[in-house]
Amino acid sequence: MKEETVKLIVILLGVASTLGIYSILYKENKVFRFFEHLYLGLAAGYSISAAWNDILRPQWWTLMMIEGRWWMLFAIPAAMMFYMIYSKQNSWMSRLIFGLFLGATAGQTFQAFAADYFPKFRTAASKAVMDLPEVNQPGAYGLTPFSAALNNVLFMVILASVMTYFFFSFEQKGKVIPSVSKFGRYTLMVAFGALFGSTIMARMSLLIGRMYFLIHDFVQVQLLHMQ
Amino acid sequence: MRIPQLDRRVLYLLLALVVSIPLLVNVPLPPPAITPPTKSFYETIETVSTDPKTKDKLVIISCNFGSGTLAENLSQLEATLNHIVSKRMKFAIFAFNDPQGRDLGGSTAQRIADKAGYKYGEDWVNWGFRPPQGIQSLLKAMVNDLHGALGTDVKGTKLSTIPVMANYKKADDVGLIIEFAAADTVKYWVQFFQRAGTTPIATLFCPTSVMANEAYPMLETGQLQGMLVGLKGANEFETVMKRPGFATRASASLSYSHLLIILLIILGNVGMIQDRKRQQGATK
Amino acid sequence: MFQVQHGAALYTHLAGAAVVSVILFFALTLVPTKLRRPLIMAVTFAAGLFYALEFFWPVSGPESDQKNFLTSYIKPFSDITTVLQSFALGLGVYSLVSIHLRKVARTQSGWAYSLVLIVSMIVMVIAHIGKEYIKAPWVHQLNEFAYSGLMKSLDATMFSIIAFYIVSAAYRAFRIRSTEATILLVSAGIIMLGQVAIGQAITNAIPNEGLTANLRVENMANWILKKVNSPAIMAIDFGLGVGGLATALRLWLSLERGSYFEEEL
Amino acid sequence: MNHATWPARVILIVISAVIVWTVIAAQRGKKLFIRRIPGLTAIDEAVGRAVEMGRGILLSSGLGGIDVVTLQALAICTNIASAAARYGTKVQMPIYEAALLPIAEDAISSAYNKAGRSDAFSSDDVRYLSNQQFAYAAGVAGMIQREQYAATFLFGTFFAESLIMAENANMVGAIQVAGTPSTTQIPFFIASCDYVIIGDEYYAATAYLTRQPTLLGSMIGQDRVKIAILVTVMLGFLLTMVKLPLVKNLFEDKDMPAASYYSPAKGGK
Repeated sequence: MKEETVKLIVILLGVASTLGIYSILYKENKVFRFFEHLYLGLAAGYSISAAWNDILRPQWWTLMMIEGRWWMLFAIPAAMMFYMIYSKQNSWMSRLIFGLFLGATAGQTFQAFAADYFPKFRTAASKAVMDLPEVNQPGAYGLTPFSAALNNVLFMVILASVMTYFFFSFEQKGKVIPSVSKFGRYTLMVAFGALFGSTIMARMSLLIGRMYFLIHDFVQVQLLHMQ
Repeated sequence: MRIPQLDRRVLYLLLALVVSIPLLVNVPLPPPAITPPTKSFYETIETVSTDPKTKDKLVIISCNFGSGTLAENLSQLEATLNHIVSKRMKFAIFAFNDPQGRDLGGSTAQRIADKAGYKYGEDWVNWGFRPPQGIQSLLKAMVNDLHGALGTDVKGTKLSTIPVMANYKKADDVGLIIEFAAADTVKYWVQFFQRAGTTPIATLFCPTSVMANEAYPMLETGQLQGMLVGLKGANEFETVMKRPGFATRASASLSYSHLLIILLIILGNVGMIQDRKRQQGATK
Repeated sequence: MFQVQHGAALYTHLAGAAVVSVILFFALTLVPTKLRRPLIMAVTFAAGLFYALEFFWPVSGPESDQKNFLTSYIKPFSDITTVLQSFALGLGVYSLVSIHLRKVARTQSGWAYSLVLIVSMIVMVIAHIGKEYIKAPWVHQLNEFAYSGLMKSLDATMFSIIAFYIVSAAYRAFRIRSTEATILLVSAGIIMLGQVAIGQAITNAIPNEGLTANLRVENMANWILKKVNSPAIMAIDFGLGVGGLATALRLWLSLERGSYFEEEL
Repeated sequence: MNHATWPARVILIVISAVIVWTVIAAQRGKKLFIRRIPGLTAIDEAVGRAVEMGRGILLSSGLGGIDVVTLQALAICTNIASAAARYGTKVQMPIYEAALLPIAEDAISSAYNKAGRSDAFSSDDVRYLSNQQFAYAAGVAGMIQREQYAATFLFGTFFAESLIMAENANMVGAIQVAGTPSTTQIPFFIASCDYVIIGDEYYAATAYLTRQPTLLGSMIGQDRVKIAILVTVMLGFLLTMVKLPLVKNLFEDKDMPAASYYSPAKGGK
């Protein structure tokens, strides 16, 4: 097959699968079902290939068979334990290997917690109301020392009220706590609205990418031979 | 006039039209405002590329995205690489989240490098893809020994024999990390690499716009020095550099699709209020 | 004992390891019921302890290369866990294939789709693993069709379909029904306007300096994202972080109770 | 932070000790209180609706591997499954990560056992779909459209596919409850689900549903830690006002000489 023919088929397959998947927007139908199953099959095949190409071959097979680290063979009985789940008497052995994974994940949490949250604690704890470094920074349009301090106070207020909203160990009664936590809930809604609004852009960008493929790569280049 | 509630299929059709038309014909659009993250992104590259301490160091271009987020990440990558090569900085392509990142990053870099007269192996290198599962330990190992930890480049050549890598052996030889990502992969650089050497390495982030939200606090904490937010950031960056590209064209589609959504929300609310009034009228 | 071997010696060592594996595996099946749970607990604890100790144990060495007695084992250990996890993929593939093969064998309704699934899986495996070993052009072309033509487009299309769903979700949900819904709508609206050039144009007339700059829509959007969004998200994160740490501790120390953790083994 | 600093050692060990202590105290029978969490009562409501309508329930534990978040999701799903099994309603659970499949199968089948309906469990109902994000989403969307579930429960780690699943379920009129620690996806769940469990309500969910002492104890411990964090951060804020960077320094990446922890900040950064 010529290079161009391959390229043309690749584009045609791309167009077919794009339209096939989009057809679910109208309603569930046979074309979508076909592409859905095709997709699941390809994805399974891809996972198998990726597991071999990217992990098992370089990190296991090559080390064992070519570099001669014969003890890598012990990975097989260890991995076999996963499959013992299907044995009636010995399904407990699968828990042994899960235990290894659970333990390892749990053990890494200490470092992850320190690395993720300590900088955040640091930021929150060092919000200043005087001598604000950010006032003189480029990009701080119209930021006066007063408004910068106000922003930092607001930061603490929001942080505290949202955290209060998530305290579970006592009934949220009285005068202060319910209104603080209500304010927390409202600021959460502002945050979620903001997240929604800013995500729209990302999703539209994806659609633009796809439409560009249909319009440019397929219609303009392949059908109309425009460049 | 009574406004009916629209069927979801009508919404879908309207959206498809609004997105495609600006891609077919030129639709006028005002230039974007340059936001602070973009500004500091640009300024960080300026500083790193002129500061005598960092200008000869390596730039790591970490491409952790696939074809799914091509419109956003690729336009960011193109705009940024154009800037990096215009500063004559040496760079390395790297990927650890999606093998597609290695190919997309590699081919884009090749195209831009060819245009700029960069030679593979002398001015830039592609480290290739490493599986995400082992990335934490890999980055930890890379801190002291880039050559040993990474082994070979994408073509299987030992890094220690590639000329461009001769002077870049550990984290201290890296001047800038730029992460292009569809996920929060920048945290690995921040957690395990950025501050592991003697001086912190300037780190820039080019996320899809959705990932940007989680990254804003990192701009505040100083873990990130700048950020291009999605296609919008790329468009702003193209505007700053006065080099319009794909991002500029696509942002017309972007603008009008947002306008459509806002109109639809307004219509939906007006319709709802009308319905409510009518119901009240009926009960009277 | 653990020395690299080559040639014939490698194969005898591999055979030896295989024999030892079988014996060990068999020995495990003989572990009495009473000892099973403690064994699982011990393995879980040990695996966690490895990472915890590596993190907590004092380190020495030059500033940029601080390590303790466990640091150099981190990479091999994580490599091994990655390898083991890849082996588990077989469980999924087995589940998927057995469900669909059964459908095909019994020609249940929709069996043709199941056949499509199985065939496309096989094609992808041949193409994608094959391209690493077979140099013939047809393998390369098959991989182009299956991977670049179909898989990549399907991925990108499925991702982009969210754009349509986001419109219907916004249309339906953003109504001024309650205070909370209204807040959500206003905040989303400002961000949307502030993010695109056409929205920014609304307030382009306002100077971008001094106090009035605050009225520009992109500055409002930015203010919401930086000053309201960040502390709110940070507060959620603190709770999630502590919750995650607590769950990790319960798992690590086998404190967890409940059906899965208390069943007879 | 690659290795713990001295403050990190102390802080992490104290946090852990507080949590483990309350867990053990609760296991020994100490009475503990947690307040009502509104979103969680919705779970029973949704199961009830599915029973009334006589259609199935979809459970998804999201895109996580064997990790803390996903195991938590599995715990919630197990509870829902056993409630559903009691009323004889069918539960289906598509799985993303292969290694999770046997754990999930085990957990769901033991939930059926607990409800005394082990006969109703079919291992096809807990099935592996794909470990590719959007293939999984396409598969779930197809399942939802064909099976027309009455209720869907989405718990666990989610990314962009959250909206694909939630909107498709919305189309077929399912009542939906979702909960995720992936903060970025919460707005989409709010837009298309009936009830959303936010933030660490996620970790409170199983405690609230099962009233298990272990989990209640853990919740109380977590709450104490959170209060301590808030107080510490507030204290840091106040100390920063008088230019004492003590709290900030505790969370620095690198150890510093003991004396400099409470020395006044040097001017500027």
